[in-house]
Amino acid sequence: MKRDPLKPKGGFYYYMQSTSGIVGALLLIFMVIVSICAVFGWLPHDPLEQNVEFAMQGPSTTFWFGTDEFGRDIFSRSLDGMRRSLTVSVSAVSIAATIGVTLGILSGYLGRWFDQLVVRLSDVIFAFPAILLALAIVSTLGNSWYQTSLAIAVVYTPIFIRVARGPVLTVKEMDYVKVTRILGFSSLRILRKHILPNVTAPIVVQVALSLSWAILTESGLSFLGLGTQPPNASLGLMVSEAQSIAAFAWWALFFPSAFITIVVVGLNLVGDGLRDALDPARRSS
Amino acid sequence: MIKPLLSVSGLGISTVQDPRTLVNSVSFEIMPGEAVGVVGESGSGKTLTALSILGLLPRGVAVAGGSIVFNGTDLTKADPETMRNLRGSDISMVYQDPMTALNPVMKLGRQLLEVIESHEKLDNGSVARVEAALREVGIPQVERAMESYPHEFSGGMRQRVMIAMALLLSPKLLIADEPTTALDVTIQQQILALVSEQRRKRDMSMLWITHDLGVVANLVDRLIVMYAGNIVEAGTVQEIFTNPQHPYTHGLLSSLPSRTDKSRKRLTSIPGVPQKPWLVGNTCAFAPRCFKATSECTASAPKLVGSLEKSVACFHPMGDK
Amino acid sequence: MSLDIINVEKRYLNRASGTTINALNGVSIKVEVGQTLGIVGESGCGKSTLARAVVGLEVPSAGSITWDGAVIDNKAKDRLKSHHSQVQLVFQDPYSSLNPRQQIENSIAEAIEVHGLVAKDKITDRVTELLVMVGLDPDLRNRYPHQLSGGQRQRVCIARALSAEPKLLVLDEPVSALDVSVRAEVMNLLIDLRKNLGLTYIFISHDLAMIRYISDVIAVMYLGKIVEFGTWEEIIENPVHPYTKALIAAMPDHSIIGDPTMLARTLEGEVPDPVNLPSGCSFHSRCVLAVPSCSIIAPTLRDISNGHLVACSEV
Amino acid sequence: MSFGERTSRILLSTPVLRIGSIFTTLFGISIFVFLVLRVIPGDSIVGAFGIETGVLTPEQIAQLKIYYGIDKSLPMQYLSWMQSFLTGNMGYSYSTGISIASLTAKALPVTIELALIGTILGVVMGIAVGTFSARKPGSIRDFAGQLFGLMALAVPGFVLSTTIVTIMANKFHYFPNGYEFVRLWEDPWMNLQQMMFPGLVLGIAVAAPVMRTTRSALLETVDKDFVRTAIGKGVSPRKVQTRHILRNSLIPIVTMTGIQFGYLLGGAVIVENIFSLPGMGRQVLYAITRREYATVQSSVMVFAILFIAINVITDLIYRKVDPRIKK
Repeated sequence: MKRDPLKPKGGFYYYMQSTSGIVGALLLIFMVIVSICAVFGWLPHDPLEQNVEFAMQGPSTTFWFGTDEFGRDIFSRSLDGMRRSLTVSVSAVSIAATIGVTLGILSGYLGRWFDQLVVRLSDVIFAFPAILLALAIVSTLGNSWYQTSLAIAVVYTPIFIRVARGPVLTVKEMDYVKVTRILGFSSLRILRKHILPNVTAPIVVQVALSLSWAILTESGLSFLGLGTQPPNASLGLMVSEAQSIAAFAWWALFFPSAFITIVVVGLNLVGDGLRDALDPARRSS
Repeated sequence: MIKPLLSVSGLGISTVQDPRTLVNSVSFEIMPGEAVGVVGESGSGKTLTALSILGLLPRGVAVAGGSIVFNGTDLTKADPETMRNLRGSDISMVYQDPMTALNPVMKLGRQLLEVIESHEKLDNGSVARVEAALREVGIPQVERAMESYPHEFSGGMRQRVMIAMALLLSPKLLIADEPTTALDVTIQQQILALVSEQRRKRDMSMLWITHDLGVVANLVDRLIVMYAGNIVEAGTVQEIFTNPQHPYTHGLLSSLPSRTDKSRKRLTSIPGVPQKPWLVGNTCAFAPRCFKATSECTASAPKLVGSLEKSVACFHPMGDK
Repeated sequence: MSLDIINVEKRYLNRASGTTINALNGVSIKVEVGQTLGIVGESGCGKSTLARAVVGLEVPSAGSITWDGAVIDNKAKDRLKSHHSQVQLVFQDPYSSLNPRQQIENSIAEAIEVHGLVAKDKITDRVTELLVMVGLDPDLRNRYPHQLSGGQRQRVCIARALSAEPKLLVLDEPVSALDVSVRAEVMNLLIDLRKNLGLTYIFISHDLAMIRYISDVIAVMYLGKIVEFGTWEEIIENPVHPYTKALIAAMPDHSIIGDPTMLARTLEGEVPDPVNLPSGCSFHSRCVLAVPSCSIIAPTLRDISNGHLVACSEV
Repeated sequence: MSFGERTSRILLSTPVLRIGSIFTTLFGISIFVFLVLRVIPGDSIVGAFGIETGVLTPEQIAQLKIYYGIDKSLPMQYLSWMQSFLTGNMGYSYSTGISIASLTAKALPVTIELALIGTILGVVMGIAVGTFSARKPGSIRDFAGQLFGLMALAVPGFVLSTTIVTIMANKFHYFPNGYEFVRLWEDPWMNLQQMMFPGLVLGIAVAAPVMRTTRSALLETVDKDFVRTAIGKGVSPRKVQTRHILRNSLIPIVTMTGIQFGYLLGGAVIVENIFSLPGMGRQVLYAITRREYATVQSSVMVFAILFIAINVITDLIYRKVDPRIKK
């Protein structure tokens, strides 16, 4: 089928022009497949099964990533841990993005006292280092996966408020939005048809970046013992547990660390790719 | 015979990647003490032509051919140090947007002193020299201005500072790239008056880039008309305004409302939109919009022929009145 | 039917510096239906603020603007709605006045749809009609703004304004952002539309040549006030106010060549800051005719002959 | 209007507004901290003892509530917390009975020193790598620089710290933190050795965003009109680079550094625990695991005040770097 030369090229076309975007997407697809395997239990070993007989074995054909001090399979545990990290991060970012973007757009569009209130509130939350605030909230909420998600969501909501509000303030002042007011359109229509489509780009980029931060925060919490609890597997917790044996069993430290790094790198690259693809200024005509 | 101060011949400018022609084989000369205007719409290549003289083309754009000879030196082949010595001393430039052309975090006095510092040694008299230059362009309270930052000045005042900076080392050639476009009409007139007064006093050559025919009508001696990267017509102001030969020049002049015309007759307009220079090919760039175009016009590109007083690149010029 | 602007003032509070900007300082003017009012002045004279107030984008701090007797302020929601369809604005910059993610067909059709101006199945035809009316090929309907030239975009903006079937069109520097060679076409289009549709125009520009070409009456603004008003012939041929004279003298003109006196300075200094308005006549600081009393008494507009108004005590 | 008048008017209005807004933010923070840590857990006696309230008799509970000051209404609780916080003792730690203020006085300097070392290392690395990358965009060195930035962003601090501790302690038998923590004024050399690795870990975390900001700011500034003006007046390339390009790029770099210094305080929680540094981060974590909410509450508040203070300092530097910001 021939492409209509007049039809503007979509974001996907520009995304595929970016090397970092493609590499990032591949890394991410890999991690998602890994998590799906864990969801359905397609793992070579039970991630919780202890077997002292096989403790602290190096990577082999049976135990691809080796075993830990209890003889648990690190490969299976890493996959399961990735699933947990992604579950928590995706839920946290979904909540944060939904609430943050809604508040941000409304506060940018409505202005006045509502804007003042929202901006002040987000300033308050901004004044805490992310992990510390998450830590404080988890310590009171509890540390099941949804409570952790909620804590991380609170931490990242203001970022979405800011990311959505800024462009709304700019777009609101554009002549094409003023025209819609002169033409007598309703606020709802102006928001939906003229403002929203023109502010999505930075929000989409932010989703990718926030996911990477959320994963780092979640694994940080688990590392400190305030996220996923033993004996369940979590990447941060696995690194924490590996501290004492890392000198003799490098694999126990290396593989979970590599998983975190790969997924964060992947998300950052995807963020870069999206930014390049969605920013009209970077699309050279 | 007097030798030209600046002689541009066959100058081509194009993008570096997937070469696209932006300026195509442009040739003109500027005599000592002469003021030449370059008129063209956006995308005609007038600004790039001006920037290429000082080697200030933006990233990704480069001279693709031809020569720019200034005082016997070919600037397209000059080494970086020669160019650096030339800039700001023998040739200086005033830019279009006075709001962005000055360093926002440097005091104005420093920015002017930097010109002297780059070409001579700073000494006790340097500050006095800069102050005198600022006074000459009509900056009030010069001592205070020296200590000010650009954002504390209006657009008109900043453009005066830019002119003071350009004239500081008495250049032989001043290049002005639409320096009044961003200004109000009354301020524009102040700047025009200032520049023409300074030019006469210093017997300096000038190259004035503009899209506004009205601005150069009383400012320059000769005019070059550019369209889609090509010179379509050149000649004295008198010739171009009273007897335009190229259909584009003719069309442009008759599309402008004039204040002496009491009848308010319908403006003649040029149909279509300006062509992109890289899409022109070996044809007359104006042919698609020209009422006189024939098959000849799309078969090959017309050459600029004629004298210094009057030359045109057209197969079917308008003819004398 | 007429547009009546009575003693309109507009002040903005600059929150960052805590200062008040005086954008409009008592503007009164009447535009009869079918007339074209040209408003000329330099940046900061308040001409764009006035334009936005006329279409209801700004609420005057004092005074009133009525169209056909109906007040334009954003409290009266219903009136505003009827007002919307009667008074439309075309902005200066055709690049920022079209939604980059909306096909031009939808840009033009939206108001017709929302206000139900024609039957649903007739909308496509109406859009075609509007595109033809502004001299655009109807095949361009599926394009996006970035695929059009500046002149084409401005035509789309005009078509969109016309889609609401306005009676009064406010044109805020409609050709300033366009290439010189396409300005004439758009100007001619505006003149044709005025004739064919019986429109009333407010044409705002800093370019006296354009104002002179299209206007019936011209108002000259300086620092938020009208300093001179009259028919176009009177203002251009027989200007009285020293500012109008300076403005005309400063206007570049290609029809006068090789005349170095054209480069004589006509006006010294710059426009004062609208935060601290000069006392008395706001032009006195730059005026060649100024006498001491000018800095004390603010002159009001007075009729010097057949509706030629001027605000100056020394002429 | 003259410059003088304008400046004086702004001087009158802006700082007053700014100080006012700082205090409203601090007030909001205190309420937020109070709500998160006092209301949500419902009953901090459960927390304090780690037992179900059912085990205690109602009289015991009532006594304990009076003891901890949580028998009063919420606003009263808030006021009594604020009173103790503002008068300086910040309340008492349940388990040790030491005033939280004296705990904080010991811990805070450690965290500030750590954050300062991390920021300095990070800014130096970040600007160096960013400049190195921006010199030739798209080249191999740019790729290497960007890869460094990406890895610094993606490798979590706790992974880096654990790796360093493992390698240093087990392969080189080097334990600068193995003994008692030594303060800077007691033995600067030992202190710096103890601070070096945690500082480096935090520095790498700071370096990543600083590097990215530096690179993009430099690339953006190169194309600015005033750079062309500088070249056009014959300024030497080296001076164009330093006076015009780098000087203007400093503005976003300063902003980014300020933000990162704040986030470092969060990173300190993790790093202090791994390297056994007795700073605020360890104090908070210790309090959380012991469920000493009063300590958590006051410590978190201290973090927030620190964060605001850094914002104010950044703002002051920012005004120095950019004359366009109204003083």
